Amino acid sequence: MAVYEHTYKPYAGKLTPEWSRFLIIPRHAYKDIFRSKLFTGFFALCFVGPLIFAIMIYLHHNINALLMLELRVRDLVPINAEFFQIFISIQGGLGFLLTVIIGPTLISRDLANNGLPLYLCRPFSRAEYVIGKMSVLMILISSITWVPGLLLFLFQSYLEGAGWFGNNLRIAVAIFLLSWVWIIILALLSVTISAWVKWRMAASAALFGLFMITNAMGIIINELFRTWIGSIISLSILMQTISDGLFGLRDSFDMDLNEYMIAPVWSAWMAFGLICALCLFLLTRKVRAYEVVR
Amino acid sequence: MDPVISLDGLGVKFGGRPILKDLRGELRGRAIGLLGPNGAGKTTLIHTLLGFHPASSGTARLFGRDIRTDAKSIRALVGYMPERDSFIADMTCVHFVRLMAELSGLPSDAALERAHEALFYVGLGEARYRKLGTYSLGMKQLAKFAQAIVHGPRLIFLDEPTNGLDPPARLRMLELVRQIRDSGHAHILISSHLLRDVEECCEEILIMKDGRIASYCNLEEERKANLKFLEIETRGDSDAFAEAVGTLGCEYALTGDHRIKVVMQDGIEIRDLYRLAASEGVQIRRLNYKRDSLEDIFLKAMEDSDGRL
Amino acid sequence: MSSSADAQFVEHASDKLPWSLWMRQIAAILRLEVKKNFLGRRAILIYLLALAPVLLMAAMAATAGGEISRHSGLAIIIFANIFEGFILRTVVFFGCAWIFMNLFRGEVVDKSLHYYFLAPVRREVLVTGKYLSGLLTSIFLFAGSTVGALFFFYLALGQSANSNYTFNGLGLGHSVSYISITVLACVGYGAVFLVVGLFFRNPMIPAIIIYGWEFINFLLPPVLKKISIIHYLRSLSPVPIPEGPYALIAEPTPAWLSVPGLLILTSLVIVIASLQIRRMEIKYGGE
Amino acid sequence: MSESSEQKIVFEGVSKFYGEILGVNKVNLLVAPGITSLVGPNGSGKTTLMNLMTGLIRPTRGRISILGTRPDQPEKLFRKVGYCSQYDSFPKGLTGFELVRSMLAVHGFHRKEAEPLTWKAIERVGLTDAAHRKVAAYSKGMRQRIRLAQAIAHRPSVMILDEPLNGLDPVARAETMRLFRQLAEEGLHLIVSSHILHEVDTMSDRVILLNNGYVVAEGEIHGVRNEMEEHPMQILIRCDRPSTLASRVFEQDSVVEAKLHKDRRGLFVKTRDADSFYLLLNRIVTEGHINVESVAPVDDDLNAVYQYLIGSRGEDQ
Repeated sequence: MAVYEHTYKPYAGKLTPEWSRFLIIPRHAYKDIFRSKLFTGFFALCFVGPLIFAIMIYLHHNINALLMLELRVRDLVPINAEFFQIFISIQGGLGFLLTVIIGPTLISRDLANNGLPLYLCRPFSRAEYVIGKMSVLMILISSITWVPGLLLFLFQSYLEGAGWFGNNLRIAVAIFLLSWVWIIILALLSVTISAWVKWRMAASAALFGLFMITNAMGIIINELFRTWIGSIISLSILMQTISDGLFGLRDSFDMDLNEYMIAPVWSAWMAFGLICALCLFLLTRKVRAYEVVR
Repeated sequence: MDPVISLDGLGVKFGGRPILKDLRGELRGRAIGLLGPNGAGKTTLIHTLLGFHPASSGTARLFGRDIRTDAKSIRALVGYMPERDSFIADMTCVHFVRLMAELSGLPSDAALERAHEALFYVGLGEARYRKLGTYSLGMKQLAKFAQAIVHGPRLIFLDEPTNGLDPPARLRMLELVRQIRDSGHAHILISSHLLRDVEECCEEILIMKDGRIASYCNLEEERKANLKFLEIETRGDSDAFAEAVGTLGCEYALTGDHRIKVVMQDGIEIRDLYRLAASEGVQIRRLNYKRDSLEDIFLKAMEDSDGRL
Repeated sequence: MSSSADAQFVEHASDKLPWSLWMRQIAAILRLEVKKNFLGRRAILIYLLALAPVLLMAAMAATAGGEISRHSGLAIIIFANIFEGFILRTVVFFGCAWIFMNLFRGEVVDKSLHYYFLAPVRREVLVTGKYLSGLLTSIFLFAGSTVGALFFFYLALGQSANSNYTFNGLGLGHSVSYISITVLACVGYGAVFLVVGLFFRNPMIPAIIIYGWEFINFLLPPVLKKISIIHYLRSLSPVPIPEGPYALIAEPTPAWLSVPGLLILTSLVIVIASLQIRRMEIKYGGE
Repeated sequence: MSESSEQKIVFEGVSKFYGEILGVNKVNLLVAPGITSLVGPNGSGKTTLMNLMTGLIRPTRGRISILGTRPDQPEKLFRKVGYCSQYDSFPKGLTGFELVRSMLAVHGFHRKEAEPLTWKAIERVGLTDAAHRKVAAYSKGMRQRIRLAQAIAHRPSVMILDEPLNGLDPVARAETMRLFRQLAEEGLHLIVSSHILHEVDTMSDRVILLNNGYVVAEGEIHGVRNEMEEHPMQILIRCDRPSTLASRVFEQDSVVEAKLHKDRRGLFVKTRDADSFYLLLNRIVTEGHINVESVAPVDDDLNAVYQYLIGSRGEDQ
């Protein structure tokens, strides 16, 4: 009989490349998140939109189908910049809901359980930690915004013919950039809130409230001072301004914005940059292995 | 060979207040006990070595790597068990330890293997499939310990590893530490308030006070240095026994009912005492050298460093 | 071991109700709690809330002053709307929710409630002390906020109109009413949220439900209307605001009824809180 | 109520369940003044027992009386009881001094009474220098001590202390134990829970052993040991030739077992007749084949009692 003694052994095997390690966090987070059937269902629903938009594009190019449904091309929504902008804003809205559901607990649970020293005592930096946490959201939201968006764009260019692709390349760029602006702002905001608000419900409410309150304040300021400053204070109007800028449209959502309320696009981008900087600053204050009490 | 930890004038300040002051020394022991009163800077020292706090002056090296420049590669070599309750929410223990291994760079499969190994090793049985939230304090300590060794580090920091453990769990923890020490694969630095725990598993002692090193010594050598005082507890006619000891030429003192302290003279052996006991019909119920116990070493270090106490 | 202080307490407790002891205890609780309410990290939110209407009115005064002063009649209605919609329904409601729910829930979250439970304090005294501290804080902040908003409103009305409206017209009376409504709102909402914070593990949801209830109040039949706080507060408003086309009109309750009504409701709620807290066990969850 | 129970802590058939989970079951206790230590594995019901005494939780069944007062009357109970709980948390933003003084104020003390009491308590736990620093900036040991100060400030006659030594450094441990002894000699009841058995051994007058919510033993430690007759005495003899010693000890019938120490430099001997064994040892050593380094009974302490009654299996594995 052989008896094997199980003693402490050092590890001598291979190591994973360092650049890829931040992906460990989303990988493990997904295991947890998709255990919830409700969430999985919701996530699946997020792909209904792309399907419907794909059908619309398809109908445009299929006379037989139109005949069968007794429709004419004229009756259909035209496929242009606005079409894709609507698509992205619907998907972006879903992305927001997604963020509200999973964003608040991302960092707060680690803080509440004092888990940060466990991450940071390993060859894993603060930046990797934050990027890892953000990528939980970034990957999910990407998969419902610009990824299907660009696929739709390619689908349309394939059906429409070569000329369309070249003429409308701006739309593709806009889809991609707008999605990323939206993704970054959602991920950063929710990770920041998560780092500062421990209580899950409060964090969700804060994220929700941030949009509501800034919007209300923005509108009030616009009305009172007859200015466009409010438009960049309101996160939702800010996003819309950037969206319009990217797609080359103007007040596309009929928000009844008066002429003076439309903020110049450069100011919107600046506000966006400021918000990101503020979030990063707040994050560095909170994401630490240890808090030093003086 | 490089020393495990070499301190080179290391100083750390928080908001201008110095916490660690000009620490110097080379630690080479397999198991090093880190002792000191509250606020002496023990935890700060560990955190600084892990790179959580920047050094404000001087530096330290672990296995020859500088903490200021090689923090990341140092962290690949160490395991850390924090003092406070630390875990990652809502996970089974295996999953938690595996995640920790992956963060240290182990591929997913190897991480799972090592996680089970580590948990087997610390003795968490079926409970490893349960969620950490349901764990008792002792089990959480074990899980924390498992995550500190899962990636096979060469140096393990244990901050108050026996804190809050009930007696059997404490014994098990100390046994594990001794096993790792004896395996020769890793060095261990243990910070603790329980002198007895440190005494049972450490070879070297680093005592800190007010952010300075008050004493650094080898426990075994310290103990050997002092083999003169004997403490004896007897049953029977102890006064007669004590007088008989006096006739040997040894100084003695009765320290209580049936307790005698004897200063051994050269040429006198323990056997001589037994001979007396046999002739007086006295039982020697307890007999041991009053060595410099760790407590004495500790108290001496506290006194030496500032004279008051 | 018994000190002289000990003996003194026993003597008090045995013969009659020890009012002076209770007063001292309430004062001690007040000192601790008011400090926490004002200086704690959680206070930042209520400062922001209290500041918001003042800033809003200040901004209005700074930019649109001239215009408003030309239509002072309209301005008064605008202010009444801002007062009800913004100050009362938003600032005071959420401010009180935050302050009063934190009185107990906050201490459970911080795991510090047992310090009070380990002192020889009647739990009723504890509830009273905590409630008063919340009241002090909320009234100071939100009545202050109302005063500030009014100040800038009058400033916006412009010099001439200002003195006219303020001193000769209804202005002074209106102001007094607005401030007293704010105070009453703190009293009423405070009591409600104190209890909510005691009963619910997660008070966010009941708070939202209450908000919803108060929000749809105008749709409710008159009987149901009476079980809400906003109804009584609205009845006191010096400038009636129409509730919109879908509202079911209920007779506004006269002041001599609505003020004591509110106070009775409040004391009822406080009694419930006292009963609840006598039965409360410290668990802090997750032990 | 009888005169004697006015001076004691009484548990009569007390059970506490959290839903279906057992806290403690059928506890009957009569605790006299002095230091009484609660010992047992984690989750054995020590904290539950303490929380029951202080009315933080209510018993499902049974009756508790603390020097004649029921725990559900906080306004009376806490005139005589101080509780240093295990919750390591504090009201926000206070200094150590403010914490103690303001809780005294909540007790109802006038300011001029409260201040000297506060200083006295802070002095007793040795925090005078740090009194005006924020509690949030205290180290773990200091937080432990300020909680202790808060519990003793109003001079209670019953002190309930849940792991009061946890996190204290060696010097503070010794000082705190000295303080406990001093309080016990003043006639206070001290109920202390601890995991560090050798400290419990030296400090307490009596021990209550808990396991799985049941009281499994109570009383004076060595008394408890002596009642466990079926366990023979175990003695460790450290010497240079333990195997030679082993062959000799079996001359005596009362020796039931001899076992080498792991490091082969000592021998564990189990005997039913310690007296005659020690006399035998005198003879063996005198003969001169063996050099003894030390002799000590192994299981005459709480550790052994714990091992026998609760076992080494500790927690739920």
